Amino acid sequence: MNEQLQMMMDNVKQFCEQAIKDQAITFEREGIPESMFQAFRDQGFIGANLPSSMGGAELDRQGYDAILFRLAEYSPSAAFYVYMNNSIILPLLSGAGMNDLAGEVMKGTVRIGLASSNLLEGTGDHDPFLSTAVFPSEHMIKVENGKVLLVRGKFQHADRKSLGLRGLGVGMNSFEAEESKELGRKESLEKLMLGSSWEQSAIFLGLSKGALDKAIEYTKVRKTFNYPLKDYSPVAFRLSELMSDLEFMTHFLFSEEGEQKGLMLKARSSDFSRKATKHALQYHGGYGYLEDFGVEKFYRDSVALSSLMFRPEGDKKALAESIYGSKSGYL
Amino acid sequence: MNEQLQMMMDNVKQFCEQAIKDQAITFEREGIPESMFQAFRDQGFIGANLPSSMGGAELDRQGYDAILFRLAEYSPSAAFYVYMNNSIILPLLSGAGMNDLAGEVMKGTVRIGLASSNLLEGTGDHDPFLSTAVFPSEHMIKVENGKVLLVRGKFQHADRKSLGLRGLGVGMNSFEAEESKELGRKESLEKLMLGSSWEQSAIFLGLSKGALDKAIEYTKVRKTFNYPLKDYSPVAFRLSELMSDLEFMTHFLFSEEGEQKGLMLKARSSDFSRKATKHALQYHGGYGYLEDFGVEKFYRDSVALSSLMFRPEGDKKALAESIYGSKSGYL
Amino acid sequence: MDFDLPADLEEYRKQVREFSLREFTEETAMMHDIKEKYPDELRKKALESGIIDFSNPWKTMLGIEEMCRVDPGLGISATVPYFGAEILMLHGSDYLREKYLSKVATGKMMMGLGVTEPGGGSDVAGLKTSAKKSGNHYILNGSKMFITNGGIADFFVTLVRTAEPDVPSKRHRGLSVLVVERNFKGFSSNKLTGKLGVRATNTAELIFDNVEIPQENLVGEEGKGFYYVMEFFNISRVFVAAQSVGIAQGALDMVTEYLSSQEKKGVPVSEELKFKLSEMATRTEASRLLMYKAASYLFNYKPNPTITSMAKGYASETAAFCAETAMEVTGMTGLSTKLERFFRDSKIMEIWEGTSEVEKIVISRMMMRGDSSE
Amino acid sequence: MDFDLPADLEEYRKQVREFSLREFTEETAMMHDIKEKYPDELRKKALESGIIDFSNPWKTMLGIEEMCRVDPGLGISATVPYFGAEILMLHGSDYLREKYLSKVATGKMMMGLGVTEPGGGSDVAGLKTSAKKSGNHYILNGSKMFITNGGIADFFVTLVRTAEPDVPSKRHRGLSVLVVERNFKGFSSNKLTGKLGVRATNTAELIFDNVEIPQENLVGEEGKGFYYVMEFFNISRVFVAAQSVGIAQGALDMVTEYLSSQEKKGVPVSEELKFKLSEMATRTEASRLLMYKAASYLFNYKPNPTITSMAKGYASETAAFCAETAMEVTGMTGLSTKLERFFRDSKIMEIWEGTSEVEKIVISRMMMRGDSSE
Repeated sequence: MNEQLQMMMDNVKQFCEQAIKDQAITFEREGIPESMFQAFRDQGFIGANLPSSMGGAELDRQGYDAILFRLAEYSPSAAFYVYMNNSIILPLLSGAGMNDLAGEVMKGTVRIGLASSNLLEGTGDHDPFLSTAVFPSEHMIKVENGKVLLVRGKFQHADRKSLGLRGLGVGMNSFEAEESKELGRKESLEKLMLGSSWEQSAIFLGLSKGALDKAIEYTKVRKTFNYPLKDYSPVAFRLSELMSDLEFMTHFLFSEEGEQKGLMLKARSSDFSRKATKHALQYHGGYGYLEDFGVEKFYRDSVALSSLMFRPEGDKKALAESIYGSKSGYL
Repeated sequence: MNEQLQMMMDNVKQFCEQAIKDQAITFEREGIPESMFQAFRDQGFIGANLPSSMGGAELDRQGYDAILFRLAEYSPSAAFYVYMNNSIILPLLSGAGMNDLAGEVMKGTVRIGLASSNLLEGTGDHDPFLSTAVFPSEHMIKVENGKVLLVRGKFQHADRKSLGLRGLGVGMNSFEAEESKELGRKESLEKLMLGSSWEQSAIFLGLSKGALDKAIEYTKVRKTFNYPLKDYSPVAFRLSELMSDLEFMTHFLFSEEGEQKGLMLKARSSDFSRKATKHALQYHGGYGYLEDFGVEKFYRDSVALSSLMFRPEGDKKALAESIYGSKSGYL
Repeated sequence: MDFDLPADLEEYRKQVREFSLREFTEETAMMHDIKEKYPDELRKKALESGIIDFSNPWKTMLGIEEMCRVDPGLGISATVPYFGAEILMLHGSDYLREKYLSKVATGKMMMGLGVTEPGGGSDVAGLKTSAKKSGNHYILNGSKMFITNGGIADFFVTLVRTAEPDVPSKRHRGLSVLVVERNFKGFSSNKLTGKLGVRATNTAELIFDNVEIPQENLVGEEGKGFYYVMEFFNISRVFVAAQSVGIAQGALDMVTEYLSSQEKKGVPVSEELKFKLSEMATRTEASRLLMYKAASYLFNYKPNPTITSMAKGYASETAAFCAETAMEVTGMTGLSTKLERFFRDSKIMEIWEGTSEVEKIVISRMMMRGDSSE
Repeated sequence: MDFDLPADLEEYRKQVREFSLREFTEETAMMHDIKEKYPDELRKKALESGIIDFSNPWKTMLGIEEMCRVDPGLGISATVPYFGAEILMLHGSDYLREKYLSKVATGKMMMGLGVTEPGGGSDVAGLKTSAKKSGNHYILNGSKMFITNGGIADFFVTLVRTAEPDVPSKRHRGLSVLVVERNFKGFSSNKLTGKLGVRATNTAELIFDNVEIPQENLVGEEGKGFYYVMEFFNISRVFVAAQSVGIAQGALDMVTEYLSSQEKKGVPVSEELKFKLSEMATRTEASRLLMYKAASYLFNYKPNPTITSMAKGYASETAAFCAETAMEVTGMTGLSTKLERFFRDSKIMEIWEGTSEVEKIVISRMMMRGDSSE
């Protein structure tokens, strides 16, 4: 990791320690507050990767991913919020020539939800559908009949807490549409999703690090049968193995480039995040099962994000085809 | 990978394609022939990492590991032979001031066996013991009463084929000692073993690549139920995942440094090599079970090398302690 | 060797299945999950309908499995009011059995088991709650953590320290079991909220502040509490295995249904997903067989701790595996249906009643001692 | 529900165990492994001693398990001369049963099964060996690959194509089973050497060059061969499960012994290694239960392909898992003892008689069709 990137990592960490760490549990319970969205803008997270013509900071891929990685360590919801604005919503608006609205989003005066359920392989074109519901918000991007639509209307927030990304109010929210505008074909959105493998990997790896760090700390202090958990070989060895895998993938994230490599990392970091967070929870014992201890959210989010960002069939097929150099894995 | 390293990789590959590929099966059946050991010397593999004062080529760590990695792709026995001379035997001789003998080893006029069974955690100080038996050879390095001894005498080759490293005649060979000389304390040898985590990783990763490449090629041509195996998602996806993990670790091998990181890579590449070679064999079906197809040797060698080079307890404990920064994993 | 259940148990299984499908509607399940509310009405209904029959352990086990298959949170809630009863049954005096146990069986009371302490987890012998003898009473001080039914049960079969161990390293000596009523003075409980899963079940911390316990509420003999509790875990682990098998089967049902309906719609289903279905099915079947075998030893009064720990350990890992794999296979569909609740519910199986790690310790100890699963 | 074997089978198991421990010495096992030599003397001894009793499938299964537990290569060799017999038993004419099968049972002949072809693997219906009718003979041309007993059996129950499928996509039609004798003109075999494991077993390629087969050597009806072979695999897979359980148990025995002796010597055994022991033991137990269940359906004439495939698939993966884990746990000790042979032997379990992949296809197909393991 070069010096500049390291500095970026340090800065975002400092912000997270001060502004997110103690509030992360509130994010989960009540959603990320509006003030926090303003803070993301003030920190330059929103638009970090975008051209200066759009008011962006023109960070390179690795610099942008450093932000996502760090945010995910503390709050995967926060990381996903920045990702969905920078990598999906703003480019869509800009592509459709809606620069004014894009400007509002950059400023934080307008916030736009994403109907996640039908973005990728989802079958749910029904209503209510799984969506983020960033309140207060009157806009929603969804897919209908092969088109990406920007819909304006009213949210009806779901009662039910979603599995993951609770900070963004993801759930079976209803949306009463009043007007809608086409932003492009579905393919343009798919291209954005598929073109951001590195970013998605950054989120998977960051949240894994968040969970594993917690497990390392907890196993230092928690005793059972008179010894701290870390003294037991199955605990210490398993966590060491997970930390090692995380190290390889994180190094890859911050020193390699390319479409195939991004796809490789996305496929494996998504699987890895489920495994790592599961172990991290397990080593917390009963306490891991309680929201208060801040580790179960990583477990939930890893699975939810795997469903939201990773197409278990499509992405693995794309990866296989890039490795074989021909059609494969389609049966 | 920088240009110089890439060139090294290409050169060794060329050598392997010309000199090893078609003979690798003969290595397994009859042992690596003497002419091949001469070729290793002529290629500069022997002594690659050693100072010029010893007649070495002073390659950096990554350059040396590129040789081991490539050799292991074609013949793990060949890779281990170069490793055991460069990283263990020659430094031991040199440390004991036996520069003349070291010179003979460099020239290939003397070859020395390693009594593997008691080098690390092995319990076997009995005779016959598991050892390499590089014929013709009259020397053997073994551990006795906490000392490293260079023993001169006669080998009695074991009937039984060993699980792994058949190219080096590893097996329960007998050795009739005539004279012996102390090369140092056992600790000096342990230090060499433990200090070569990166080299050991290079061998694990190289042999994994050898096996996986074979599986990729085989699944392209072998058909079942009218389709090539690669068209089936479980085959294509699993191999893609393994290729991805290999990519992360190989990138790490050739771009990171440090003791802890070396230990991480050794622990995980050793586990990985067993998994990768097992899948590679499986996708060859019944043919994979036959020596002729050149894939079962990777499966055997991965397990044999894990036992020979990796201390499942000691090394994982060392890794855990480096991660926790304190005693851990000892229960 | 015979792998079929007797016809009456097969019939019973069918009845529970029907009851669960009828009563555990998605609306009910979701509401209790969202509100973290114990479904007392379902407990009563199950008892009144005769579905719950604690007198036959085979029925208890099959009932748990079938109910958890439809909804783990509701299923556990409906079957857990009796939790800890075996200790009273096996070691309680006639007085205690009459005063407490008989009322649980008829649904007039609910009970709970107080073993785990804050920071204690699986290390039972390290507990700190103390009961000091004072006249014909014990004075109880301390607290208990993660107690199922903690906020709603009428009394708790509670493990406490009544004496220091005679040998310091033998910490399991000097422990006793007392029956502690909720309405005893000095007793209080704090409901734990924000659980990842099984949110319909009630979980609380118990606090004992100089609670006076009449001497006759001692269960069995003083100093034997540790053994009573370990004996109980050897029983209850089979029921946790049943919860786990139910969850695994429920996830498997949903994936089978999902993939079949995809195929019916003409959406090709990849071999990759079919293989995952096969792995789920195989592990679920293996878990069920281990559970049956453990039960057939246990319910015939020849418990085998090795096979019991195998059943609990393997089935709980299988529950988590199946729920997670189901999420992976169904993607967005799983995320927006009850499957995500199964996923959240499943994880506790590997933690409560002895973590997976504890089961492995038991198994290896027995194996190295020469005991096996036969 | 009953998990105990009848006393006579328990007694039989003990006898086989004693026989194997006595006859399968390490020296014998190692020699046959090194030389890739079939242990014909052991085959005879086993038959003469009455240990091998093909008339009772439970005994066959338990015998395979116990023999493979001591040495897989020798164990399979001693029990495999009968391989393919069920096809003759179920579908052969009186003439064929008398001429061939009766001589196998008495040890006067050995038989083999010729199904797999070069490049064919699990794709049985794609076979290319053809038998053309010519008068009262079939003229056989083609070859078979990986044939167990291929170099030593006296005759082979062989699947061949006697007619093109009536519908091109129904490749499994038009196949028939013929009995082919080694001494028929035009028959030849090439022994395959350099196998990774089970090197005591004999494996060969068979080559048919215009071999004349008398019409009466047709087994059952023409065109039904595919069904006969699939039916057979449903039987033989249970026996492969038994081989696998034996290997897993053998590896488990060695690890238990190794860790216990370490402890006795005062060498501390880490929890990590104990956990691995527990996992091996649990998976072995689960495999055995799946095998028993598959057997109890099959041997009662109500075969259940789902549970059979689960048993074979899971047990074979467990054999490979246990052998590999044993190597990991014992390190240098494993490398220099018979454990390394178990490791090499184990891998074939996941490949022959239907690869693990094929088992998964069977299971998912049955599941999605609504059939289960019950």
